Amino acid sequence: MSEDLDKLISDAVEKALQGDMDVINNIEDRVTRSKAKAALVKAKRLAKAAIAEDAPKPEESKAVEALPAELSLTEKVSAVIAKKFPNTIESDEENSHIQMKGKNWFEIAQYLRDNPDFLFDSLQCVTGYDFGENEDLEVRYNLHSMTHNHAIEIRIKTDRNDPKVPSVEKVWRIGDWFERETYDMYGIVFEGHSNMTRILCPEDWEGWPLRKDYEVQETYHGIVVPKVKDGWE
Amino acid sequence: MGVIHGDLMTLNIGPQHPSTHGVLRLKVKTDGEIISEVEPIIGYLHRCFEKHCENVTYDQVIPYTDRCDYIASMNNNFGYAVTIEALMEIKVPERVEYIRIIVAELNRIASHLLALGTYGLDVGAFTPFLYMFRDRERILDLFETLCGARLLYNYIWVGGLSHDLPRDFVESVFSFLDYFEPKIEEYNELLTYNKIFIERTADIGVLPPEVAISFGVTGPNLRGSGVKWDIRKDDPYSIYDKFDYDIPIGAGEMGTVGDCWDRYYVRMVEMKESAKIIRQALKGLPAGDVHQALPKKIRPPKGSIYKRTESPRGDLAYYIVSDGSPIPYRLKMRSPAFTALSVLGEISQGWMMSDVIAILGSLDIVLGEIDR
Amino acid sequence: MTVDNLINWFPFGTEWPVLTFVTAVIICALPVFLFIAVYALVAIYAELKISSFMQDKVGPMGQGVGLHAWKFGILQPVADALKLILKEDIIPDLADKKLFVMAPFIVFVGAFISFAALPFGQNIIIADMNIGIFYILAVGSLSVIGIILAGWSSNNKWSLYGGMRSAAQIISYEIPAGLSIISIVMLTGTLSMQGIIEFQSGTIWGVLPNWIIFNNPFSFIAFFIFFISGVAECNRTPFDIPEAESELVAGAFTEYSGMRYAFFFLSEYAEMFVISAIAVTAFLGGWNSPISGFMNSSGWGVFWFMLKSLSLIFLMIWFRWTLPRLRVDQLMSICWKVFLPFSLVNIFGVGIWSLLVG
Amino acid sequence: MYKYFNNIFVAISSILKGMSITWRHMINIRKGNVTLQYPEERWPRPERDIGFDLDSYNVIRSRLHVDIDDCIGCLKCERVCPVQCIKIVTTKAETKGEDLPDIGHTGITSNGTKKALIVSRFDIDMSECCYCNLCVYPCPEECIYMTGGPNSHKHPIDYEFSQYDRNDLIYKFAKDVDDEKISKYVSKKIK
Repeated sequence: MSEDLDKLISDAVEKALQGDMDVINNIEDRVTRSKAKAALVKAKRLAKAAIAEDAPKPEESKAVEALPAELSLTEKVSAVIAKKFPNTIESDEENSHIQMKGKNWFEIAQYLRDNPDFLFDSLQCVTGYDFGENEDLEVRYNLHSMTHNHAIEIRIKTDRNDPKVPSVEKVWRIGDWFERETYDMYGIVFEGHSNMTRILCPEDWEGWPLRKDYEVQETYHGIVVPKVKDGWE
Repeated sequence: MGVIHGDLMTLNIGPQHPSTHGVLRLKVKTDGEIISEVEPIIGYLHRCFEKHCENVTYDQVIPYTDRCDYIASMNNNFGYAVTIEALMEIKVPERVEYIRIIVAELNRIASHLLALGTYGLDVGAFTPFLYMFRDRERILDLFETLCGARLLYNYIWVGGLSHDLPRDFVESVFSFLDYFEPKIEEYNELLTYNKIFIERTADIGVLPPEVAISFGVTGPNLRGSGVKWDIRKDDPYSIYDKFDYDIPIGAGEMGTVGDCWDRYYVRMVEMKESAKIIRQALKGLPAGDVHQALPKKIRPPKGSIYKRTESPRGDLAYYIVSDGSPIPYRLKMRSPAFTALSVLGEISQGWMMSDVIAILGSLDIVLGEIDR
Repeated sequence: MTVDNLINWFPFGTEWPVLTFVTAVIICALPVFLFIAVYALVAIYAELKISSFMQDKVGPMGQGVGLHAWKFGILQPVADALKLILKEDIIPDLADKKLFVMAPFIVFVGAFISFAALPFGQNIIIADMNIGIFYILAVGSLSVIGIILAGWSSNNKWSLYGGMRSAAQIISYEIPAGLSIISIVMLTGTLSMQGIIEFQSGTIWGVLPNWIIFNNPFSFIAFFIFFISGVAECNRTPFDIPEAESELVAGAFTEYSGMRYAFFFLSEYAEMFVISAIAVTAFLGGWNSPISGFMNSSGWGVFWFMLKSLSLIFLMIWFRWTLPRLRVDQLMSICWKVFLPFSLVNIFGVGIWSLLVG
Repeated sequence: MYKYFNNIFVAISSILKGMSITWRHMINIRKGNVTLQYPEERWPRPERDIGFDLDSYNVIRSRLHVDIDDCIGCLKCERVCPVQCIKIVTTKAETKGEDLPDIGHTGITSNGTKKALIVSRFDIDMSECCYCNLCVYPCPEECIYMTGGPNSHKHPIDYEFSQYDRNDLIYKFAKDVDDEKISKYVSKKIK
């Protein structure tokens, strides 16, 4: 009985790895189906690990090892990125974060996630930032690695009038909602995002609330937005 | 045998629905009982917490943080206070640290009790819900003697506490723990190991660890998937490294690792661990003045900080940018429930109507924190 | 107090047959209606109180004329009923109005006419048909039509879900319930309710009452299956998926309010009573006293019958306030994969038993 | 097949276990009851020493109250309120520390401070108050507090207040005097 099940699961997983998810989805028994799905995830992970092992990455590892040991993580990451993706680091004066240009951010993000020395597999937080009226906007990413337990901060500046930053939704899945929230609050458009809509405010809300020059709209669908209070100035 | 697919029906679960835990709307596409797509729509409770914070001083932010995760206000206050203290490099007295940990862990128990109780309600068991609320009420009574408020405490301040423990507080916490710890066994018998409950939750809504990490899911939800990750242990703040306690993780005892039952059970065990921490902290509680390190005026130096703490729902982090004035220039709250909810669409595909409710309940979201 | 007796008793019976019949039926039906109403009030009060006690609270404690004129909230169900009657009766604009109005009554009728064949005592039965138990099972399924109609006509997705779930559930659970009744019929050799009860008088070895539940091991399982299926037919927790309030808001009854909602409520409680009464009749000796010869007159028969039925209702309430709810497919699989095979085996077993022993 | 019967057995036994728990609770209701019959009974207020002393401070969250005779109009509570639900208007009086009976102004607070300002408006909008207690701490004269707190012998706790009109939730604490009378004593308007 259980051998049959195992065979069924392994068959289904094989099919699914080739892109045919119907086999798994058509398994009648719920328990078996969930087991098959779990097995699929495991198989994918193994496959990914195998690819990672196969792919020769000596120069990257060396790149990190070659750096002096007393450098902080931020400096190491910054040095490695500067080497791998030239002209992306804007300045490396500050020690607390990496100031980057918007271009290649998607590739860099992927690199940071997959590089075995860094393995930033978790995007902790995406913060929009406004330098003030008539100045630039900025997006700040807090990356964290569950394996190595280290974290860095990456900042990307963008123009206030045409704010655009590449989306990392496909690198870290939570990027989806974080970027939508940043868009909602600051109007920063993340290029390549699959569903760039407001998330917290209503879709037809006007203005970008967390910008410093934001002014509350007068009415929203006939509702007066600013607070009105009798006998209270 | 071929499978017949009819047209999909769009169904709105919420914003007004008994089991959405607030005003959440789930746009669900169903094929009969089977769910093929879930899209959470949030923002019904949005009140622009972050914009508010940019207009009030640092100490006035604390009542606002109370209202984000209103089930675990102490932890929110705690996180905020720890963040500002790290930015200002304040060293708080040891008594303050101990008291903070006692109240934060008590609040964690209260929050988990609510999460587990309403989860029972989601799967149809009414009585465990009331038992858990009965015990939660005792914690709230403790908090009432502590600071007068039952839900929104404003107790942990930057650099200290609003006031010291009342007399006999330590004894009453001990007696509460003596009362409470046997109750966990009763919950287990009544609900956790009930066959119907297991059938409803085991193997449902499996959240694989990779997906969880990629979605930024943290806290009991991530631990339920078998990842041993807890800020209290892995990036200790305050004095959590002084205590001896375990981090429970999901083991797939009743089904697959990362299913609803695991998430539920991790919370159940966590309550025991919190009780352990509280006992140790109560025993080691030093004397001292809790107001000693309170700054006269909170004016953090220029700079920014990102600091994580472990709230009952996961990584609660504040990103604070200070421009040297007494008003925060930018305050961003990374709420754990926000990321936990975003994974719902991913893990609830292909399950049934009732399962989606069960999965949503097992994620333990608080809409006040998601929408901020 | 059967209808037949009444018809014979009327002096003008032969001259005005239709009038006589209608009068006799009304005379019989009115007490039943009153009984259901009073019983529902009692049952609602009992449910409120029992559930509260199980949950460490005291339940309703004051209600009635003036705020606290009555102790222990005895008038709470009356107040509830009054509130439901006085409430506005909302009919949604886009509902199928005729069906929407009709549905509660169909559900209620299904529960109500079952009472015609319930043997409350040795002589207290409205119609002692020779197919009594068959009749009750037949009309008991009427209510499912009403629930489907309610779900459909409300024009609400939740209601539709509730209606469809309820249809699937009730129809499925009819089968194990019917099959376990068949094993009783095989033992007793009669379909008449009174006949079944009379079969159970006396004792086994002078100790145990000669109830069918004690008759053989198979009938014990049959009782279990029948009772659980009955709970499922009443849509009570753990089988309350048609109205599962945490999923479907209120299932088929989402759009109902006021009086019409009260009718659904009433018929749920009436149905609980019917199921318990059948279980008592078929397995627990009906109006027979548990101790042979003790308080066994016809007057006490009513007492025993009510006592047994109400304890089964208590059991249902107890279930409800302890257990979580099943999912719809688990519900079905329990029915088809557990109850059905067991009840089939049961029939076989009872057959062999009565060959060997009886 | 074993699994099938085991499942049935586990189901029945776990259900019976659960039912025994609810049964125990039902028959022990007299001992286990936690209900409070609210309008008749009330939960005992947390017992703490009543007073302004720091380590026995009585913290209560209920309706805010101001002893206007003690208020010196320092605006600290107005400034610290996170939701701006306190509104104070003061005027500077020439007569420092003197009682002015015709406008109900007392010159010296119960702590002995001489008042330099006449508080002509002190409104608290309780519909906006977030009960954070922040306004209570900075008050130098201890005249604003939540009822039932340190001054509960004067003002018993009141957490069940309600009004039919939202504007009635604006509690006005200043003495109801018209501006003309005040202007007699005013040197110059501050706010």
